[in-house]
Amino acid sequence: MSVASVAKAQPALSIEHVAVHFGGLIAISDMTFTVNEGEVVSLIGPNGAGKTTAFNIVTGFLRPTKGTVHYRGAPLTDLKPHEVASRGLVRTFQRTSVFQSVNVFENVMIGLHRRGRSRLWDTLLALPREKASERELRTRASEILAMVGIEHRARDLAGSLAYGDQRLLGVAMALAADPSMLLLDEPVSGMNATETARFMELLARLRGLGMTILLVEHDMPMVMGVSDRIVVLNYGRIIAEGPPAAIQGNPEVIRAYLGEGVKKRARGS
Amino acid sequence: MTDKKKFLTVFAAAAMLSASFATQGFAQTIKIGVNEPLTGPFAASGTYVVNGAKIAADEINAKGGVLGKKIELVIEDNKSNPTEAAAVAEKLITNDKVPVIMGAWGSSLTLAVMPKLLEYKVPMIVETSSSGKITTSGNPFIFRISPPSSVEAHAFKDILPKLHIKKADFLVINNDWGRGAAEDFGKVLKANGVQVGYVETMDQAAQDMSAQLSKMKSSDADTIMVTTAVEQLTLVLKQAAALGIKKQIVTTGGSQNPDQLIDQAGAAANGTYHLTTFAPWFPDNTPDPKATNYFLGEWKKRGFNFAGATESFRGYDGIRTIVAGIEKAGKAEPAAIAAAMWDVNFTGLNGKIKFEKQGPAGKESGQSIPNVYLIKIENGKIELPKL
Amino acid sequence: MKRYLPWIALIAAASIPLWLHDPYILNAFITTGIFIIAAMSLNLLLGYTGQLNLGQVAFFGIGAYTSALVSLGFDVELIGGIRVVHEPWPVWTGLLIGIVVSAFCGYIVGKLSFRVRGAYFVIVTISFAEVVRLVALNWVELTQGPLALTSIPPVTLGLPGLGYYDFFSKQSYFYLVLGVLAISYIIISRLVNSRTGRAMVALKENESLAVSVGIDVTSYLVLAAVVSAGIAGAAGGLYAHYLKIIDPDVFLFLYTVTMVIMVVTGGKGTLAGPVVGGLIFGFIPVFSRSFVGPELQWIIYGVFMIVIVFVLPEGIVPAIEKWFASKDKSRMPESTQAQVQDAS
Amino acid sequence: MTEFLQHIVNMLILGSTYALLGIGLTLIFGIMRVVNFAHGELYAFGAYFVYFVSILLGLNFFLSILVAIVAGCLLGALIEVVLLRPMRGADIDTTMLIMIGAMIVMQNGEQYIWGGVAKSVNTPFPQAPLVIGSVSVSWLSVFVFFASLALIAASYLLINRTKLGKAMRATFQDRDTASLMGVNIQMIYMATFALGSSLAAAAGALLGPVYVISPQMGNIASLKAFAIVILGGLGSIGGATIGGFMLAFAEEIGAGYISSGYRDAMGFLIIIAVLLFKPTGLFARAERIG
Repeated sequence: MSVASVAKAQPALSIEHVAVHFGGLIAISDMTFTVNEGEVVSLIGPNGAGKTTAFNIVTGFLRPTKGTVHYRGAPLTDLKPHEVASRGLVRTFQRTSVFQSVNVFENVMIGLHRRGRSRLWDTLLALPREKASERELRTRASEILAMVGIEHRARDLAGSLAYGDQRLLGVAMALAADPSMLLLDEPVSGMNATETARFMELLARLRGLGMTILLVEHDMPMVMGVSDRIVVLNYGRIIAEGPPAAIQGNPEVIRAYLGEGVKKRARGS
Repeated sequence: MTDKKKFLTVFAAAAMLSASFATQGFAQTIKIGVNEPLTGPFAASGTYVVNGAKIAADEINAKGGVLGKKIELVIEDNKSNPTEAAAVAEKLITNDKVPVIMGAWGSSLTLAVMPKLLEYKVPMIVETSSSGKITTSGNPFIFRISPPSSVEAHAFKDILPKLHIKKADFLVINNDWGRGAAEDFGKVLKANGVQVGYVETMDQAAQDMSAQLSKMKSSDADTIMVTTAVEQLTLVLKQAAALGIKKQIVTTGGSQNPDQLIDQAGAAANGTYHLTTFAPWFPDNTPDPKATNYFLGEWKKRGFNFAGATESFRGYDGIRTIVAGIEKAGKAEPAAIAAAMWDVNFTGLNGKIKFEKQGPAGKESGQSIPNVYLIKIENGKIELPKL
Repeated sequence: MKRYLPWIALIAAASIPLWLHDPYILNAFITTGIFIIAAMSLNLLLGYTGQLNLGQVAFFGIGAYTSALVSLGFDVELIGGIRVVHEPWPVWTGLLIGIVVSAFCGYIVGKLSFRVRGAYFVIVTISFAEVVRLVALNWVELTQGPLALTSIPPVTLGLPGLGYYDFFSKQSYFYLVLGVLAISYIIISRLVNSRTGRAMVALKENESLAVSVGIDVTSYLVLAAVVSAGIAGAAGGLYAHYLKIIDPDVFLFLYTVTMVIMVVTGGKGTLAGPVVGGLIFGFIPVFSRSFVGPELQWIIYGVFMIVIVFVLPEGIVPAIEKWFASKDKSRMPESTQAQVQDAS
Repeated sequence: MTEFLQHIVNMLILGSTYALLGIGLTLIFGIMRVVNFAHGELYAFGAYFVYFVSILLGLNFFLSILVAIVAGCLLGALIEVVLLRPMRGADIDTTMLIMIGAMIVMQNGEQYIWGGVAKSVNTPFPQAPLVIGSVSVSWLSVFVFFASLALIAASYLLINRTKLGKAMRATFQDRDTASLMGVNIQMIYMATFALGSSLAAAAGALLGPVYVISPQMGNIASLKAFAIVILGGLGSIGGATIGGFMLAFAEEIGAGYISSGYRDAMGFLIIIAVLLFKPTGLFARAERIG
């Protein structure tokens, strides 16, 4: 598996010397790493290590104090979140991952926003292009729901879904936004073993489609199972980087992170 | 299904409502519409006017009414709001079938009612509004008994030399009334060789006028002309005294209510001059002492605050004017009353009520020219100054 | 069935002048209709994007003043001695220009004020309306200030040489208002049932999530503000030409409150909400007037408002929908989605 | 120069009362996330209460003010328990609507009880003003100024030096955490609303005698309080105090040197200017993402 990605070895996302300060607090001190095209990279570290901050930096929700972020050679640092999304980098969220009071199908329709072709005038005058575009989006939405395996819940309110299904819906929405790279923030937290297994299958299918994936996750067996490479953060800096096997044996990682006991997040929290 | 049901309910309710109104139409009495602000910022004044109107109605009914019928006031609240004033006029005319209306206190309220008068050809006696536009816009159903500021200013011309003004600043409420007064009095002052300094405004709801007054304190004018209603006037006098302003203060507009001023502004009111159209303190000096005494007696008997008399007399005179018109017309029909208004000629509490034509030829409005008095507050008492 | 309801309602409404001959009630329908249009414009922002604009009356008033001034003409000296003279134009151009000017103000205000959210946004919009009111009050040369703009001509349709039709009678004005109301309803319903509407709902629900899938939140907020302001401006224009007088009191906070009450009690984020809420609160004064004294009318109004918010916090229309849904035993999603699905 | 000094003195007096008005609103706003449209009505309530107690019942003027403050506190607690507590967790515009309803009911209730005619309260202060050089000010205003400052200082101490204040601050920072740490949130909310209301009533009790008391006096007070809160920032007593003086300064200078017609626009213009030049800096609350 890793051989294949090394053969490509084309850097997609590169983060260089990024630092983030909140007032006097240093969330990330100096972070440099890359994610190659088609690669699955996991970002791990104890709580408060700066993983979500890193996500926010990449996706434009936060501006770094120092450093740069490039995707496919173009700088992202000054872009707004929605502009980052239109470059093909789409993220999911840790906690509020879906539009609770909207149904599942509409959630995906919202996710498909970028693919709509209709202009304001088409909408207001109900021109044919509006109808065509809507039809197209609906077809696409059904396909995506089928792909993540929650098509049977299409008409239910997103808020009424089980936690695991909500995470899947979150990924479905992200997929709908037509990404070339996915950033998944703790996608399997709250899932049971079966769901997690299903999710890992989904990830495998996505990488089969050539999707680049950056993952933040606490579920160690899963991280070890799906990642090509792992980046370990602690106190805002990278303490280790490498393939799963190397990380598992890295003494500094064990001390900083695994040492305190491999914490699986309480399910459903 | 839901929407249909909702609509049906509403329509049914509306139909019931209109039916209930339709049954009220039997004319055992002659109805007179009263369209006044009873809530909102002008509530106090509107209520005074209505109370004055009630005294007139009771007096007339006690004497047997008019044309052999009693009169009935249909009083509606226009909420100090032009939209409501227009809606109320509509209701009075079409539901209550009143042949004549009195209203609507403020100028914007009256102006909002005016298109309705044209639409239904129903006359209205305007008892308070002062905007010049009311009688000059070509609405032949308007008959005004209150003086616009130009009339007041014109009367002020004769008093002016005795006040020895060299330069005057204006402090006026920021509405049609205040702005109109500043303009009309300004013209008269300039025409008589008096300089006009600052013209400052105050928001209708403003309570603190120190900033405007501080500016005037350091100006070289010797007189401040103030136009606003009594509440704000109280504040102006108190704040002027607090700032140590020792200039001559002359107020205009007829809503000063000197008794309330004395009561609430205390010593700050001493030495101030007020142009007013009704002088209840000196009933014997009013044009019709008997009527004045009767009115004041009733006002007191009903337990109203004496201070309100300077507002309420307009409601009293308004209803008396309407009844005089109905009597002249010989029937309680809008067109006849409108035509007969031109023949009304009697002495009201503040002078002769007789309408002169104003506005574009062929569709003139009526304007009655009342008396204007200058009074002075001295040591907490109201005096007719010897000038 | 559901998709025909608005048409049934429209036909029912159109029949009103045929059987209702009481001009006072018809007048109440017209003014209520005008405020329903304004409430619908507010609902687009509040119900679909979640932004509470308590300065909505500013757009209403701007539309009213613009339309009145275009059809009355004006002569103004600007700073630097530039004199602008405008001869009266036909009223329908006034209405259109009023809409455009309002929409443009919506754009400016949207650009500026969507930098803040929540309670700050609310207070900023109130401030805007107050400033506009004070300008209308003090720029006497243009607006006549407190002296009010009077003799505003009635709405007339037509072109030179082709004949005119004027909306002077109450019946014709009723149809004019109903027509504008229907057009506004269609515009709003198409908008909220489209990709644009989904973007608005998304940002109301969860702004961060919305931007993460590539929705440019600010541009949709501004779009909503523009459309909303334009519709409010249309309502204002209708108001000015119906009442034939406007003064700076059209900017009173009370009018915005009226709109908010109509929207929230009817059901924000539903197309029918402002209509239902508008009819109720437009007619409460008409009913209560015949029973109780002036202050009590207001107190009833206020208490009724609190009670509705307590009992039906989501509003009347969603409550009715839920009730029918539970009665039918069939699952019926919440109003917002129900409408979105209508398009399918 | 004389005029300017007078404007400055006016500004200080006006500003102190604005600050008092703003503090109550900002606390309620900051801690409870409730936009209290009835704030101005509590202000009017305080004024009417002083009128009632001192004129109709003949109580001592200073005592009347104290009684009015206590009454405002009780009324605030009552409003909180009856109107706001059942709607806990509702979004901001729902509670705001309730407060608008309360405003309509209270304002018209005042008119129903007291009538539309303005009331005034006589005070034991001499009518002749205090004159220092070219500057002149009434004794009553001097009293109002110092009483306002004392109340502002008292609220500051209450928030910063007492257990209750500490719990309020904790709730302001993070309600959930405060609740976990054993703070009784219901109690804090009631206390906050009662405190805010009593400050509004205090402002009304102090200013009622300075001005006149009418049912509409609350409208403008609410509007000014909003402007002050925006200028001063959320939940900050210091901010509201500064905001109050800023607004008074802008109004005085605006009316004195620009145009009195735009006097009341000054505060709103400042808000818009603040927005233009510092859209997030002065008062934005960082949204937590994820």
